[in-house]
Amino acid sequence: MLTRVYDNLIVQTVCRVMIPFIQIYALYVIAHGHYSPGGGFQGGVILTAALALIFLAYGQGPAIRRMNRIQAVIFCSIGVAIYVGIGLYCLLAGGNFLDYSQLAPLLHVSVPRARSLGILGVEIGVGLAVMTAMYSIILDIAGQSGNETQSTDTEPETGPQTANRKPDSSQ
Amino acid sequence: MIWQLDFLILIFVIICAVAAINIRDLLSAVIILGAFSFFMCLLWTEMGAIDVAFTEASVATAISTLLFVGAIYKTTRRSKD
Amino acid sequence: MKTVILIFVILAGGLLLYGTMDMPAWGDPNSPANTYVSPRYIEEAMEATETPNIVTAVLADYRGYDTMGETTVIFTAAIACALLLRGIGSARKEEDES
Amino acid sequence: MAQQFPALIITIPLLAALFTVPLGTLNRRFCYPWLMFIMAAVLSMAIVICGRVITFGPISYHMGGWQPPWGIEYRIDQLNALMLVLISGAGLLGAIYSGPSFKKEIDGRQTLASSLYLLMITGLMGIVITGDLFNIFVFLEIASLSGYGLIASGGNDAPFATFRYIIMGTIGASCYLLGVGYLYISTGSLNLMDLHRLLPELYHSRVILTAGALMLVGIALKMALFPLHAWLPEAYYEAPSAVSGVAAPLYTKVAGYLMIRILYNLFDPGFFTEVFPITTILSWAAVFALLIGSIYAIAQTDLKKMLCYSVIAQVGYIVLGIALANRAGFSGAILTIINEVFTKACIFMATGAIIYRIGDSRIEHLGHLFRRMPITMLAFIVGVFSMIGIPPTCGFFSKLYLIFGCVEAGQWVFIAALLLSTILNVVYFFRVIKVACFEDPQPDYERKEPYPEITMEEAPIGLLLPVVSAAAMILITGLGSHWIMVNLITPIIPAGF
Amino acid sequence: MLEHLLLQTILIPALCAPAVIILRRAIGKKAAWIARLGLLYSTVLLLMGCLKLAMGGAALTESHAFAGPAITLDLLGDGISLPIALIINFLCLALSIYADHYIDHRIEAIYGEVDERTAINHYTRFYALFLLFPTGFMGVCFASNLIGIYFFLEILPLPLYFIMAMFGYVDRVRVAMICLMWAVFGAGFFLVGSVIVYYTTGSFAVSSIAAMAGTPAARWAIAMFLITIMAKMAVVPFQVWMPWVHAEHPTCIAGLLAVYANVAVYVMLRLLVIPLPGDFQFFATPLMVLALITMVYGALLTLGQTDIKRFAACSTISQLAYSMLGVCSMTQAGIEGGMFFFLGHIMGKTIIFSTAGIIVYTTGIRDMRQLGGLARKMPLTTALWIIGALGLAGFPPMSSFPAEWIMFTGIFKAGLTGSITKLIVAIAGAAAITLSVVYCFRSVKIIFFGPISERLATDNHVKDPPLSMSLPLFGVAAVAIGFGLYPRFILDLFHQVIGGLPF
Amino acid sequence: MLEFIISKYNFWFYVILMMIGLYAMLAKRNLVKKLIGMNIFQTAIILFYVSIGVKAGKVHVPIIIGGHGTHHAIKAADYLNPLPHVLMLTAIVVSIATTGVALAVLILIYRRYKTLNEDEILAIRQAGRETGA
Repeated sequence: MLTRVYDNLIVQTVCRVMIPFIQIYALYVIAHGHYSPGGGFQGGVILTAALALIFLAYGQGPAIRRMNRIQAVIFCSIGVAIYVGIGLYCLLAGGNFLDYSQLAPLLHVSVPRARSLGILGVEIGVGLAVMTAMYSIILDIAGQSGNETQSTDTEPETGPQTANRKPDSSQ
Repeated sequence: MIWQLDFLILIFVIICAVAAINIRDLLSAVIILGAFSFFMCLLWTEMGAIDVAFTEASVATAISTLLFVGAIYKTTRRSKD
Repeated sequence: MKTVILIFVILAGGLLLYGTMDMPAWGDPNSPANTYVSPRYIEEAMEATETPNIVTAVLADYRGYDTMGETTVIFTAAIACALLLRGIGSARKEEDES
Repeated sequence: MAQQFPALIITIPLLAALFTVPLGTLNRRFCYPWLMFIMAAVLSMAIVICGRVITFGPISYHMGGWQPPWGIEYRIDQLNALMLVLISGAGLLGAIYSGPSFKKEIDGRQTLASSLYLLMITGLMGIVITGDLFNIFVFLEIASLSGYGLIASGGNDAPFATFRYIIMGTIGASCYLLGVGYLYISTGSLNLMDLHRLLPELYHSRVILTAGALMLVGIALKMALFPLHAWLPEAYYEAPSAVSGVAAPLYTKVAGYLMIRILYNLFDPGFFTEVFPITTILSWAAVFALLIGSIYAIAQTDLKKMLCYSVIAQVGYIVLGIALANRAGFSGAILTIINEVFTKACIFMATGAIIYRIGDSRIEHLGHLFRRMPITMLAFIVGVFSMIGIPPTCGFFSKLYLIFGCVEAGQWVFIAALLLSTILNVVYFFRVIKVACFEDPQPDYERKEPYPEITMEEAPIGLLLPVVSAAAMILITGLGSHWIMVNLITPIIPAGF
Repeated sequence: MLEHLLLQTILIPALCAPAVIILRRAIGKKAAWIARLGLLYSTVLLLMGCLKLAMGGAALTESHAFAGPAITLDLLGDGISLPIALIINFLCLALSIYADHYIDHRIEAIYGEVDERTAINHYTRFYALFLLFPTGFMGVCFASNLIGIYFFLEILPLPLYFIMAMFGYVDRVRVAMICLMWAVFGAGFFLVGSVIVYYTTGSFAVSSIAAMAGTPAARWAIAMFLITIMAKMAVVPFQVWMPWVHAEHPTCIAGLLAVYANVAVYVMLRLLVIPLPGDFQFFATPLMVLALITMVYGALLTLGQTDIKRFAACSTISQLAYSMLGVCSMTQAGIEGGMFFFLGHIMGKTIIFSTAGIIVYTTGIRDMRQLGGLARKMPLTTALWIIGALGLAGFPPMSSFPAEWIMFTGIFKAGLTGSITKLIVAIAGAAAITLSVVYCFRSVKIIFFGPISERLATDNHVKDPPLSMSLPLFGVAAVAIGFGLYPRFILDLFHQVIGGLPF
Repeated sequence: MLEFIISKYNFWFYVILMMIGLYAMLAKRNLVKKLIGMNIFQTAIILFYVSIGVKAGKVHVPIIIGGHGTHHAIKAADYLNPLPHVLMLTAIVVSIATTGVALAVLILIYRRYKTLNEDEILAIRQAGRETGA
């Protein structure tokens, strides 16, 4: 469906050039969220955009090779777990849940700095979670599903694009 | 915040919204929805909510439209109303 | 049917418009929303969190719990889509393929 | 550590939901014991919290160490604690139930379903534990989204039913969010206790009136109160048994809890009875709900569909109790919530067990069921007694208090409606019992040849245990209703009743 | 042991019921002995309570937290409730012994040859359900607030429904449903009545009903309660369910069904006559007329029956009306007599119905016309039937004789001194007794004397039943005769309460 | 009068927008149209919230000027109210998540009924029920 345009060289080349920049910009958005508009969520979405671009330009196969559906969901859980884990660390260190000031002794910094770093930590978690979650949703909704008949198990990804997979694999 | 500009964008927003729900071709409707979101971003930037605008720009105009388009490709783009 | 819904919608809109009549004027800097809770964020955030972007400070620290919920919402949506559109547990097969 | 339980009780199921996916990727079979283990841990924490609240009074927990109203506050009084115990209790039952049920109905997708199940419990508990209006919205959405996913994974028509549910649920949540926005614009605060302090000065502002109305409409949509109920029967009917066995008891009751919070904790009780008499509308809607729900239930030929309509009727009971706005009515509403959680869990899960064995739940196919599945049916009958309000069960006491509430309010019509609905309950439930227990009764007392051989084929233990425990809980809460009244309900009756 | 005596009598059967079910695997049929021993224990308790009261003790009162601080379970054991509870409990005990063989027979008849395990399941299920009866009856007798009474009245139809639907006779499931619907219908009105009382007096206590005397609400409350009571007692407009239900249930609960219907007269006395004599006066005369109609109607119906169980069933309609007549007469003697007749009737009905059960058990025949000449083959059964028939007809050695005597003299005296209606009612009622005498003796003649049919004469199964069936009935007969010869014990106890009434 | 309109018109527009969304959700028979309506509906609410936070006059966006290391007194009146923005970030995420799940459900519906028109789906189901019974 969305994966028909495999042989569009221009699109693919542009994407290959663009994607690293998009990703760097996304990381900047995440990291610079303290000082400018942005943060984990926006950055994560831009990272998704990069992945989605692969998906759009090269088709589903290459995209899945970068990160498959299971990995996406697992990374998403890791992203949320980073957030919750920071909160829980604060709790175990003696403060309340998400009380970043408890990070200060660990990081040997002042309390406001610790809060700032705590915010950065959770933003990274959010970024990871949002990127992978959005990617997973896009794969599920826009991608070829091997599960047309709601069978109990997924068949391997089949369909017309299997023929196109070989040229892609050289990418 | 200039209220005339604000007013103008709001009018555009409304036009987009009405168009989005009235166009019979779903793909066009979704694209117009993207335009709607874009005008919304503009409005919010103008109101000073840059973070919200940034998010709306990245989510609604990009991801949301992508999801809609993907779903429409998988189903049908015809609509009776 | 559509007329009924239209009338209903117009009535609901009327109710909402009625509600807006007593609202503080748009952009009033002295409205309760702008004077009760949020000033403290603006005044204190920089000192307490060393984060100039107050939105980020509030988002991830003061109301960090909301943001955790928000991330969970996204996670939930991902899981729900996955549950509906793929048979998971077939991880091995998909790995073979990639 | 125990003072950190309010945070842990949310984060532990959440973390568990996150780890379910990797765990299930390793081996799908790990999910089921993991789910049960986590739910058991959550239940024990909920009980500890409840005990602490009963002994030491309400707990206030500040997220991130920020003072409310700047940070998010958890404020746990007896009502929250009770709801936590109920949710985690029903959650544990559902977790035990989910093993065989998921295996049969959505085999191959247990990992994601288990994860989603834990998220649903997280969301529901998050709604009841928090004292911040926006935070309620966030967790409402977690609960709703996981509910959509789980319900849509059910039978053939499930997706379409879910789609309607999504539309209505989103309107409901958005109305709620808008109401919160209206409150925020006129007060500047989002904290429930803080708003309770600020609001009385503004009672005559139209913004506040609209805000109250919007939030109530939103919640009424979420709880499927009478004119807004259309999405519910279909959605719960199509859901997998384990899901309907947890969603039916919990979602509407959590919405009922929210309604109590908004009517009597956010606003003063006097506001909705005098300044803005919405309770009158609510009580009439409730009366219609309980009559129309029962009548629709009679019209059904399918047991599960019938139960779905009885959910609508039961929502009527809860809302009626809340809207009566007096001590007895309020106690009755909370007792109904308690009773309904276990009753609905019991009968929905029993129905699920029947479907597991019989294949469907059309009433005419249930013959000889009492001999085929005696334990399930026994539990089912206990649940039915509780629905009807027959003495030793909790349903009797809740109905009794509702009637007191009507008396205190001087509403004789409501009493008549309650009694009528009781009779309707008897009609539709005993139809099932009749078929299940005494199918083809022999007209001849001299009958000599035995009945056709029917072997007992009880549901697997994973389905049976939750059903039986729910039935036991119905009896225990019934017999312990005095304790519940004294320790949990009396302290939270709003001042002004 | 005597501490919380009233609560014990309510709780012990309720606790025995699950014990029976749980222990059935371990001890099999012996589980029924748990029920019997429990009932024996509570009977002894009640007897001690009665004796204490008879020796001048004060009435027993207890209060137990029930559901929240607002609602308590108040119990009152006074001169009326204790002896009634004693007799009912004793009947339960006797029937629990009687039921042993009978229920085996029913299981065999209904479910055919079943394996041991299923048979024991059915058997213990019966006993577990059976035990709910004494719980409910004791509760109705002792509860002294309306919610308590409602609570126990609601419990009672349940064992009835299930026992009937599991072990009854023809078309038993439908009949059970009829019975249940009537009970729910009645209970609803009872609840409305209680709520009216609560609304006007602010309390559910029976003692506070008196506070609403003379108000218009009182009449409404009485009307509501009366609908319940009449539905339960099968007074004429509400009598439809009684012949069905009474004829088709297993006879081992027949006596209890008679109690189930008749205990309403006790409720009427407790809730209406004692607290609100003035307001009840308005209803008394129509009720007496209704009672009279029911008496005659029931008696005629009985005369027309050929089915041995329907015979007993229809006679119940007539007999129930006697006690109602007595209570509605609003005279001390009438009430005492009416209540005493209630006791005599339930004992007589237990005997006659259970004997009918024995006949069905041994011969398998329900049609009286096919029976006859059984006296030679079944002498003990014949004796039992005759004792029961004497009880129904109100003949001397039985307790119903002094009951009718006291009741009718009371009404007669009231009629002579005042209202002419009462005089007419008394005369008509006394005349109606002759009808019951006729049907009683006719039944004795048809069943036990005359020519014996070929089949019965040669059938070796037709003989006196095992002692476990007849002995408890003889026990009941002995008690009935004992009270007939020495009615003072009960009447004195009644008088402690009724003697204080302002008639 | 003009002042009144200027002080309120933003709220009115949000109401109009919301009603457009609500109408689409209830009256449109095509399920995708319903979803589009849902998006408009939610966006309208976000617009309302953002409007709450606006302060007239010369105020800054809620990012402290001078960035790191600023120590001059920060006046609340100089900056926009950040709280509604924070809330709305969450609301946007919720909105996209709901859309995602709804679209997934939509695909399932299409797989089963081969149409996205509500009336047609109802008709198919009715027919199925009659043949099934």
